[in-house]
Amino acid sequence: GSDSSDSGSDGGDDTFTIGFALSQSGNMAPFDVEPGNAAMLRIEQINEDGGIDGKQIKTVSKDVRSSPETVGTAATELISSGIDLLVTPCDFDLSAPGAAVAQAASIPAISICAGDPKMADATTLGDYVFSANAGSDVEGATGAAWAIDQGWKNAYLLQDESIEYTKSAGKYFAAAFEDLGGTVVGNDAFPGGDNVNISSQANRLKNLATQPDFVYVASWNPGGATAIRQLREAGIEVPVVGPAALDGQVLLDVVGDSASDIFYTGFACYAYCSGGEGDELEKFVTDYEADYGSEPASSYALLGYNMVTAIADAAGRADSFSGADLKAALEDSRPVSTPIGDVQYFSSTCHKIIDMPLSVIGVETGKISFVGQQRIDSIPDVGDGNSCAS
Amino acid sequence: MIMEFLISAVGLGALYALLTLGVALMFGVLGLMNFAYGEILLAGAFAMYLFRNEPWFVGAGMALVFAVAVALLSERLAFHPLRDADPVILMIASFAVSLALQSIARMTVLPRARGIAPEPFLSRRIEVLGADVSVLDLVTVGLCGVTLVAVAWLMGRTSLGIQLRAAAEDFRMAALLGVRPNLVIPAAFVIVGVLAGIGSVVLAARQGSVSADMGLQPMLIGVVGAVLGGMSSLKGAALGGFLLGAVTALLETFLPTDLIAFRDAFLFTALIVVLVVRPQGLLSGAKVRVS
Amino acid sequence: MLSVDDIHVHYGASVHAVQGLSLQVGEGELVSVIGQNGAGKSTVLKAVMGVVPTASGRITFDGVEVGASGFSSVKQRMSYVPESRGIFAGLTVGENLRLGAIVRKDRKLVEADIERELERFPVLRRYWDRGASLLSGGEQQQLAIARALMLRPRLLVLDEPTLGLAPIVVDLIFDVVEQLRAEGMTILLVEQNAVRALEVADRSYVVQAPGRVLGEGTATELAAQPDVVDHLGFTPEGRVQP
Amino acid sequence: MTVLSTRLQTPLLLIGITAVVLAVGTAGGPTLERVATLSLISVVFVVGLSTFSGNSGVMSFGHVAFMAVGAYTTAYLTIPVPLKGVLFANLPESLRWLAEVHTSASAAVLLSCAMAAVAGLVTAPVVARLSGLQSGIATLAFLLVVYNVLNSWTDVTRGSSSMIGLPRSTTIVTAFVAAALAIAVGWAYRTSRSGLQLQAGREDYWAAQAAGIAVGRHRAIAWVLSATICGLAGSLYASFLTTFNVNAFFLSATFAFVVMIVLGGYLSLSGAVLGAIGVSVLQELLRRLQDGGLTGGSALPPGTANLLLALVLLLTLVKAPYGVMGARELVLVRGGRRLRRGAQAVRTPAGS
Amino acid sequence: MSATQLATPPPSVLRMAEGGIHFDGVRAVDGVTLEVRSGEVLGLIGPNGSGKTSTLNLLSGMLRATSGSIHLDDHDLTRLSMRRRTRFGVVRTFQSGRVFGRLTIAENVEAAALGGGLRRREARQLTADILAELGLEDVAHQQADALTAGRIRITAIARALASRPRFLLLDEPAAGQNESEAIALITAIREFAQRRGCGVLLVEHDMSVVMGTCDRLHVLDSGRTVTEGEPALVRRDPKVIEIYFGKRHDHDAER
Ligand SMILES: Nc1ncnc2c1ncn2[C@@H]1O[C@H](COP(=O)(O)OP(=O)(O)OP(=O)(O)O)[C@@H](O)[C@H]1O
Ligand SMILES: Nc1ncnc2c1ncn2[C@@H]1O[C@H](COP(=O)(O)OP(=O)(O)OP(=O)(O)O)[C@@H](O)[C@H]1O
Ligand SMILES: [Mg+2]
Ligand SMILES: [Mg+2]
Repeated sequence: GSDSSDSGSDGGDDTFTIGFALSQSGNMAPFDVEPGNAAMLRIEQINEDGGIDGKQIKTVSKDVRSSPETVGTAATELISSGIDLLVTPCDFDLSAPGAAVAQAASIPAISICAGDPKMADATTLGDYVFSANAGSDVEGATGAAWAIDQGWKNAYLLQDESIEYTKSAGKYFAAAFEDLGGTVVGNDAFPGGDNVNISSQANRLKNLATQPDFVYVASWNPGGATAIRQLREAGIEVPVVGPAALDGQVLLDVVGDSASDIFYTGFACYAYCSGGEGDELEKFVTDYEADYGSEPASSYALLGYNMVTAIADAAGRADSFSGADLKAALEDSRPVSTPIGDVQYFSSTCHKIIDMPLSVIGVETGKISFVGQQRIDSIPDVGDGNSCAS
Repeated sequence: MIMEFLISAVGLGALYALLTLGVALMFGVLGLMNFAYGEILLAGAFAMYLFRNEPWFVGAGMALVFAVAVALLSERLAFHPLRDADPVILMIASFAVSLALQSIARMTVLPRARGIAPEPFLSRRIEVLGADVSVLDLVTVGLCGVTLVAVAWLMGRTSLGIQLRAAAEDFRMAALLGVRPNLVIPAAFVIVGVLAGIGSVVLAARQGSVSADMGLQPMLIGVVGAVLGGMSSLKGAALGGFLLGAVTALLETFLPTDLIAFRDAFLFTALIVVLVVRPQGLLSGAKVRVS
Repeated sequence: MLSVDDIHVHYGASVHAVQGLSLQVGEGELVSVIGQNGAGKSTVLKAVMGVVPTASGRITFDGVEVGASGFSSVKQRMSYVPESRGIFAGLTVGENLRLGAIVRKDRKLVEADIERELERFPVLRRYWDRGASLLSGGEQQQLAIARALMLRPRLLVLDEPTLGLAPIVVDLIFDVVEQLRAEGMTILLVEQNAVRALEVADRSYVVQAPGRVLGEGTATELAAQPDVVDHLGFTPEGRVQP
Repeated sequence: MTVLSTRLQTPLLLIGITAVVLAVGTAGGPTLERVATLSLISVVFVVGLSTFSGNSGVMSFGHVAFMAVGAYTTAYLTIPVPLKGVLFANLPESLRWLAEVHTSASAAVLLSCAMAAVAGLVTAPVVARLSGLQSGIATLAFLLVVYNVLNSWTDVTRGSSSMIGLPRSTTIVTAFVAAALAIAVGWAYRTSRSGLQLQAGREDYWAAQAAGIAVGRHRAIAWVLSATICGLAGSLYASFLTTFNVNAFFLSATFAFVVMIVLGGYLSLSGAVLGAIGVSVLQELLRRLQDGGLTGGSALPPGTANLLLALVLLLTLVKAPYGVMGARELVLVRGGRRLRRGAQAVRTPAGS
Repeated sequence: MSATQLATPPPSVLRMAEGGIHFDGVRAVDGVTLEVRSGEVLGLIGPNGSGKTSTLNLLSGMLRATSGSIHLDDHDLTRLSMRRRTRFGVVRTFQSGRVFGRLTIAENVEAAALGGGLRRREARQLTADILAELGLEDVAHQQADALTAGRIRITAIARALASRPRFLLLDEPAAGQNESEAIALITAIREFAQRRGCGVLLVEHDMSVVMGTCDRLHVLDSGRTVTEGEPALVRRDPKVIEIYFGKRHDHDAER
């Protein structure tokens, strides 16, 4: 009887139970479904390989329907059913109510792929709250570092104001780019959302005295893809760089066959992206397709897969599956091996991925392909109390 | 440069006018503030995605077909049984329809956003009066004009138009005079479907993506524009939509960068002010006497 | 021609407005229905036109059951002027008038009929292009009657057609009614002006709440029925009782 | 039955129903308690909305904005000061003091209501002037403005980031007390002089004017009062969830509440209360159904719950076009529990 | 009606001087001067579309006059809203009833009493009195929607009375009533006017009502005054017969 009232505090348990409170329906579902699927895939694999020290991983899932109230309710229900660890949605704000419930019950809660750097701060939502993503701060800074490596000196920042993720990606991009000696020659903003019209912004950019070497589009799909498409339609042909949320088949479809010189910092290059596959990555994609009938449509899926590896690793090292022991083990993460190489997860001050190579991916006449890997040594300090910044 | 700003403002205005026209027609004719209008647009845009590998006009044609089909279906299943209900109830019913259609779209064909590649012809830019103008904007303006004239003619000059307006106002009396509501009201939905279809073609060409919740913003624009222009007058509604679009574009042009995020706040505050000054909308339609 | 047989009509669960009423209108006959406020007169007309459903009883027109599936009063060429006039406020006067002939195919004759109605009610010509709701009450009433005549109906159902009309127009309406009857039209008339109604009608029904026939017959026949005279407060032959 | 007790029947019955929710929530374990608390908070909100919409006949899409005002005020007043220093590091100079203020939970609730009332007062002139659809759209525009400002004024509101670290001070009991209070206030207004006049204005604006009724003024009164109640709901919501972000106060919340009030019958207070509780229960049932909690494990495809909700909503509207209660109120007649028939909404065919 | 709250006000005059209004070219009212004095019933008659309702709209403030002025004694009402005029005691009814459909009859009347500024208790008392006077007690707790057209008109009048009018402007109150009901209504109006010293402007086409009630008649045609005077005289005026009564008017008057 693993699913009775014996909660995570009982270390003598022979199963390890993860509760998934993800959006399987509603407008946030697109962000949660694939990473969730990939996580399940990884759990299956671990169980087939004998589990964590012989203990099987059990899962319980609740659809939180993209609603913050439901997240809290589902988390409450999961925790009272005795889970050892809670996985919350990819979106920080949707995660928060669930994380709050977990924090109160001293059960670790890990957001499957939230990119908002605030998720990393153990003092905000609480010290039981983690995110299995590197964060938009890392993405922005990585984009900047890569651009500098291309020899580009002048950047133009086109900021999507709709969500926190895009705002901090833009902010960290600009800070890192200037730290590295580049100049941001201009910036502009648009409200974002799914009804994008940037003709005014494009006009302003075209009439700029110094034309930039590239434009950093701090946005997300599908609005970001639309913005890039409209830039190109307005006749702006300089390279475009952006964060990971631009990743996916949809970018390619939106910008069309003739678009080129579009780059973004993704997590992996697979399926719709060519040139980056290692054997392990290929195996991940085939396994995924075998289980779910289609290839993953963005590299976020891999984050869910990797998260389970990190959780299993920590659980294997933990003294017991009690919340406190699990948390301690998570905070003491060691690099784990993933299809994209070694990834260093959490520490006691930084509750998100500390070190992960990002894949720079480029769009060239309708093809997405791997351009290279980019690592950064440090995140610039922009004065927002980022606990992972140097 | 000013010219370019102007043309893009006019282009957006024309798109909004198109959106508004459909909402206003449905309201003016059926008293139905249709929140499911967004999903009718979605159906059209989805057709554009489905037929993205066919020639562009096939996709556009199918967009009309899909939009009309969804419009008719929603009439049959939801609005038909509610014909005598009051406007608030109809509005809520339309919201339920919207929710249902969206859930179905998400569960079946559109679990996540899909892209539609740009049509080379539409994404070209040409020189007009010394300004560099996108063909899409010109096409939008043209479509909007033609649609407006066609709808005005249909509603004002044809027997169908008279019957429609009569049936909308007093369902039973119209039936007593021989208007066949079961033909005429679906006809209104067909017209609205066609309008939405046209709107969705333009929308898809601009946004390049289709997602289950893409209809929400255009629907809101339609509703707000229609009220701004004066609900009972189609001309007013088109004007309202046009202004909404043009002002949006102008705000984006003239607001300083750090205030662009507040565009909607400015826009909707202005809307409230206009409503307070002219509660009946910019152009009020047929006057109705109180006695 | 029109036969109403023992009908019952309810509004909601609590109002039983017509309770077992029967009436007959023969071909070419002018029949009036009179009775006090709330007697159920309008309800009977609504039932005849299929506007309210009958709970029981039969209504037939030319042998075809009213309200049976597929029946449309227009197809049977029945025209109706409701108590509330049923003017379409959002349409112009002209559009309202044309709507009366919407099922007719004989375009030419329709134009001629429009001309005839405009002769009859000059005010309609004057306001042809105006929103119908802008008309005064009496003008709207004239429009409603003109519109009903546009169908060239076989049966004309009038619910208080003189409501709100100036005496001179009331005369006109009664003249029109008599003329139509002379032309052979069948007419069912509900009227508050009982004296005039009895005067023009071939036969009349006196209805009493809740929707029951108190008496029936020509003015003279009715005058012979004491309870009818009592109910009406005057003898139906035209003199007010002292 | 005396006049007094007939007048008090409806609110007492409604409070009784919310007490049942309290009882079920208290007895049913943490999940049920959570759901019950949220549904009681919905009752507070929907009663607030009904105080305006039910009496004025104008459907408001803007009340969620008052809820937001209440929630943000509570957040500012109750998040521990040290944490606020971190969260609001970039407050503009003139608002620095905001990072320092701190009040007790109960003072925060009162101040939240007050702030919502202020927001109501500021917007009241607009509402007083507009009727019908225009008013509905103006309220929607108001919501869009508030949302946009909250979402974009990052330094002060944290933009689209969540507010975090609120102490949990709403319990199921406080939620119940608030719901009972809201019902009492809502009923008192409905039967007040202003309430009756506003209802007259709802039925016929011009006739009400002709009867000397200042419809606009009464609309404004109802607006401010309902804003206050919705502010209360927002405060409770914030200190129940302990974290929230601006998206909780936008269109999907608006629609959820509008569905509640319309399903119950938006012209009646009983309809508002029953709608709020009914839809909350329905939502939870559907959630459990979809997750397999009711069918013994086999989960239904994701999205089924939303689809079913839409269908139930449509069916209810077709069967009861004025909501479950129509314009009626729940009363007990002579000891027997039944609905009063007198005030049914029968429409006159073919106009009247 | 209970005397406590309703002491008879001093006699006064409601006067429209050269009032006019036009709508897109139609001069609905064109320089009409008329006066209603407290305690009298002034009948306003004329062909359909002659401007009677429009005149009433001008007096009540439903429409703003494009020319001319309206005074209640020394108070200039010309620019006041309908609501303010009601507070001054100039109260109207509508041609189409316009009751508050989903309120009960009692609530209809009470709302108007409250609108007139009464306190709750007073309003309830006044409502009870008015309902009793007009014989509406039996339907007091019915929803107004469900009544017959005739009852709806009476409710509208009851509501107007609840505004404690000094001048009552009635638009075709007897339309749709049968004879006995019309007579009952006239009696009630007359009695009310006399007892309360209230002036009444009565727009009506039913000649038996007009002749039986009015102290004076004012005749309009195409927005202009045709004649004014005692009912008996007006009835014999050949101009009025031509435009309004028609040849058969003698018969009419007899019924
Ligand atoms: N829509 C309705 N809902 C409820 N009851 C109604 C409705 N219409 C009519 N009634 C009731 O039905 C009864 C008959 O009404 P009806 O209108 O047929 O009377 P009538 O004889 O035409 O009266 P009037 O002379 O006033 O026009 C009345 O008691 C009335 O209250
Ligand atoms: N709001 C308006 N817009 C345009 N024309 C109007 C308006 N109101 C009234 N009229 C016109 O003004 C004229 C006078 O109308 P009014 O309603 O005053 O007539 P009335 O004397 O009351 O007639 P009835 O006896 O038929 O009620 C009519 O011809 C009418 O068409
Ligand atoms: Mg009748
Ligand atoms: Mg009139």
